[in-house]
Amino acid sequence: MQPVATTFFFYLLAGLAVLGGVLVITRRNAVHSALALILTLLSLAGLYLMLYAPFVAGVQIILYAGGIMVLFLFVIMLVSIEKSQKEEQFNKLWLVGLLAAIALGGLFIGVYVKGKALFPEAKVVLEEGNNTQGIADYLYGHYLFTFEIASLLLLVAIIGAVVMAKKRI
Amino acid sequence: MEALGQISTLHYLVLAAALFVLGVIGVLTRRNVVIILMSIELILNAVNLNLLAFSRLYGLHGQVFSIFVITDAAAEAAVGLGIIIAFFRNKETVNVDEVDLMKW
Amino acid sequence: MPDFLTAYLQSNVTPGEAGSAFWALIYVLIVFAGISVAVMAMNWLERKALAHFQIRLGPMRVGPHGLLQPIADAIKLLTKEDIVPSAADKFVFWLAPLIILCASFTTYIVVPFGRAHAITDLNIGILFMLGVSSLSVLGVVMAGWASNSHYPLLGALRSSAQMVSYEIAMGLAVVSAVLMTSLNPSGTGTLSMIGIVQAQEAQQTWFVFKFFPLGFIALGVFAIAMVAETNRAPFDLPEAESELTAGFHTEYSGLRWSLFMLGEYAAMIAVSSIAVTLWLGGWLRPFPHWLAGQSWDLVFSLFPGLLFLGLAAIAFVGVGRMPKHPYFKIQTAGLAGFGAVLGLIGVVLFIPPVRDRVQDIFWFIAKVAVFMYLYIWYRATFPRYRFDQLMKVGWKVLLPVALGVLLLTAVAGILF
Amino acid sequence: MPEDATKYLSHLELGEPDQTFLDSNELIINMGPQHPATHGVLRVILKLDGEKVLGTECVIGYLHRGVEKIAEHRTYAMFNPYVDRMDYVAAVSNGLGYCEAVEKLQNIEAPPRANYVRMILTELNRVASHQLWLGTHALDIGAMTPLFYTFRDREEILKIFEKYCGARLTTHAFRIGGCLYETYEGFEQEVLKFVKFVRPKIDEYEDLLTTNRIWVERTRGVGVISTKDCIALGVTGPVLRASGVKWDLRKAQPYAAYAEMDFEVPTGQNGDTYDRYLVRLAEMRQSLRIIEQAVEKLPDGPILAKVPKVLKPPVGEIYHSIEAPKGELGYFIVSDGSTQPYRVRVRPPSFVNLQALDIMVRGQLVADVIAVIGTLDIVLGEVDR
Repeated sequence: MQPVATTFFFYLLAGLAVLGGVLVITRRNAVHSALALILTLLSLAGLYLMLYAPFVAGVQIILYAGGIMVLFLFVIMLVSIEKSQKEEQFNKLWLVGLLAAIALGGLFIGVYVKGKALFPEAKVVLEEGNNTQGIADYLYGHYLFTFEIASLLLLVAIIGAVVMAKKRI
Repeated sequence: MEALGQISTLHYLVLAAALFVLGVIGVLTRRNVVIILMSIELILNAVNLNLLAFSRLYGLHGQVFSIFVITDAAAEAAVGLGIIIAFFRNKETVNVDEVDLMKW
Repeated sequence: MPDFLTAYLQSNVTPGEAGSAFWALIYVLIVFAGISVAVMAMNWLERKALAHFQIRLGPMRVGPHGLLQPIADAIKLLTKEDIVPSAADKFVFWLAPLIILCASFTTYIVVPFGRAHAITDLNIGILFMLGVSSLSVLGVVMAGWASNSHYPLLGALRSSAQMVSYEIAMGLAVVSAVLMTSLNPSGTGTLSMIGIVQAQEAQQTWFVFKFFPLGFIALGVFAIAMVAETNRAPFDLPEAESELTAGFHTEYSGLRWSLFMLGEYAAMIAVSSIAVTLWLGGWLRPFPHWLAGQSWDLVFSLFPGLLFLGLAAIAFVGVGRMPKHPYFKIQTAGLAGFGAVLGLIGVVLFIPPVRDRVQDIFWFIAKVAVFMYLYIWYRATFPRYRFDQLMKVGWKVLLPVALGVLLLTAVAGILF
Repeated sequence: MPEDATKYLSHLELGEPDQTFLDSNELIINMGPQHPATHGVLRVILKLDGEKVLGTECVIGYLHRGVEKIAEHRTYAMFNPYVDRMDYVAAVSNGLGYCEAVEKLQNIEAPPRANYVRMILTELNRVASHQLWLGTHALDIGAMTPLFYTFRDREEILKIFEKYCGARLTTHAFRIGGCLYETYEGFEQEVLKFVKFVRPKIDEYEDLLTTNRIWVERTRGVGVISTKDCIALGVTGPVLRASGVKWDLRKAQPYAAYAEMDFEVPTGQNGDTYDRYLVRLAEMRQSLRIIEQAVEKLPDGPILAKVPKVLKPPVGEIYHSIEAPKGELGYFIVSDGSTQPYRVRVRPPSFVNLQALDIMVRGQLVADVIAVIGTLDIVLGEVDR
């Protein structure tokens, strides 16, 4: 399936993603921030589809938007947001942080422009139809050990989260 | 630079860089720890976008790796939010710059 | 544009695969309109069937046998005052029903009503469906939070916890079905909705009967989890009227409330169609191999027409039983007209080209209808679970069973 | 004060609820008086830890009509209809209790035929009351269907009432000294027909619920109350019997003609909601047995004893109690020798049973509060009077 109107969709989704990103870091209300982040995540999922990564896009929607963000919303509702909304939103060093981040961004762009020639021009043919299968082959073959470590990480995270969040153990 | 009409890897990289910078700004400037965590998610997503953009050039490894990144993000969110809850329960605040004691 | 039409009629792939944006758009419109109508019909059917379970008659006043009741309801809901609580977060309050609605309607993009009758075929079809339908949790949480009131918030927390935990069992059950698609010589499975049905066709069995009883148990797990996922009785805690008044949509009224209902019913149909696609052979007619052959094909292809003729006959029986009072004249005429329309549709469905074209859609919808009836049946039969019991069922019963089925399916797949 | 008496005291310190769910261990929620599941206008203030109930406080009085006070300004006969308005789903029992109390005070004997008719109607009323309880209780727990089944069958009882005395709900069927109306033509057959009709229906309710997994899980082990607590709180009726005490006033101190009847007192062992459900169902069956026997033995004779036109009971006081569907219904009447009672005090079973709510739901979940309020079978008209 050939993507239609690639250019249009790229700019649309990229615009939405950046807009969401900006809203995440500027909103006073944490719930609004979370919603903006969901917008970013969903438009990134769209971009992943355009990058011939449908499986990652599906995982992105199911895990990020449907799972992690629900967790975020839960926690935001548990901690009172009325109080924190009235407080100062940015810390005292915000100017330094902003400048440092912008410098970092400039560095990135500079590197990209200078190092553009290093990218191979020819794209590897990614079969969309076999995408899931290819990922599975890598996951259970080449990256099996990493995969197991990731599962261990998740287990540790589950236990850690329970220990942290429980009132009385 | 290529024409705007042709979407190249560079476009994706610039977008990823933009999201990354936004995330860094969020982490460095915000006080609300929940929003800081969300900014970290932004950073991770920027990394993912990078990985996927490169996977179009170098094969599926990038996609596999982005799945690991998502796993990592899930673990980080769970533990991070757990810490926030524990922290909020004791301090009644979610501001990072009030976390200035080693114990409470 | 006759070539356009003939090209369409001869194509045997979905418009999405064919890359035909025009037909894809038409399909989107048809599917979305069809789902909306199906939700209204389901609304009427549920009220009627539930009423008959409970020795009542249900709606009888608006139109013959209350047939126009959904329309009356819709008009009422649309014209109601749209109340937004003053303490609510207006934007989120406005957004929440839309998210639920979009999440449940978007899933229909990959639902295969037939080989050529799907909007498109994604190769991550089932993953897409699960993912997008899981987004409706966000709408629930947002609705509960934005209402800025205790009961909706509690309801939202409950229902999101419920939906998130049942998603796991649901996903594992789905994986075991997907695993079954890989049981072919090449050893590659598929996540595509159409591919899954084709795998069942190629393996000459519906997955519900595959490795009996493994497929059956997996379907059972899914069927229970999907009831919980859509917040329906006996898992309708978020809307437990006797405890939380109406759960997360307590503060909603009028049009927004109806959007929630539309989303809920659309989600019910969506998950039912997942179950049908994965285990009950999707659009395949019953016994495609046992009762194979031209003549059996013909017999089974007559079913849609016969069904509509039967419905028309029921309508005409109803006309005969209408009270012979001038007051009921319009109602009687209306029912007769309705019966005539049904009969006409039935006759049209006998025309051979139409017959061949709609067969798969008919079987798909018939199978989904069974699940929809089950939803009503559950609601009439079961009391409501308590929250801790619900969690216990999800985590301590369904999850281990789904895991076990998955393991055994893998073992059986290697052995046989 | 006994040592564990504090157990029965429910004191919530009601302060401002905390700002968030998280930092507070306690959340105070107001259930009612317009909550759909509190059966009328009961208001329960719940102190919760998450979903767990730490304590409850019932706020009653929203339906207070001063029934006891009204009695002081009415003659004995004039007060009779008022008692029907207390437990309006079991109005016949209320009337029976009051009439018998006054008869005792005045030393009148109701004729045997009147006693039998009274018994038939009271037992019919018990069945009706239990049916209403079952339907609403099941609805609270989420089962919609039994409500319609029980109401269909309750309708038949109400029809008999209507035919007998013209009223369906607040019947005012009995008079002091017997019954005012002779039974109508075909009364016995109709009652027997009803008994025959309703027996399989009770089995039908059981089919719907008794072995229903979810029903059992929702009710078994929920709202347990021990025998000791029951007695300490004065809980009576099916709630007491479900806790294992074989105490039924119809057996313990027979009134009307119950001494001549052969029936059993069903009891439970665990004192949980499920046992109370079973006990009430068994009681419906026993009631049907009593009705059958009573119709069979229905004697001939006058239905109303000779009663003076104006009742002036001798100075004194009387306490008479009967077994109403919900428990012991007692009337304490003080007479100063005039035509009006000096004081009437009602011991309503719902009011006393409602006290048990607190210890029944402590440590349980919010959803169980609903189930327990349902299983106590309270009628707010009787609680508030």
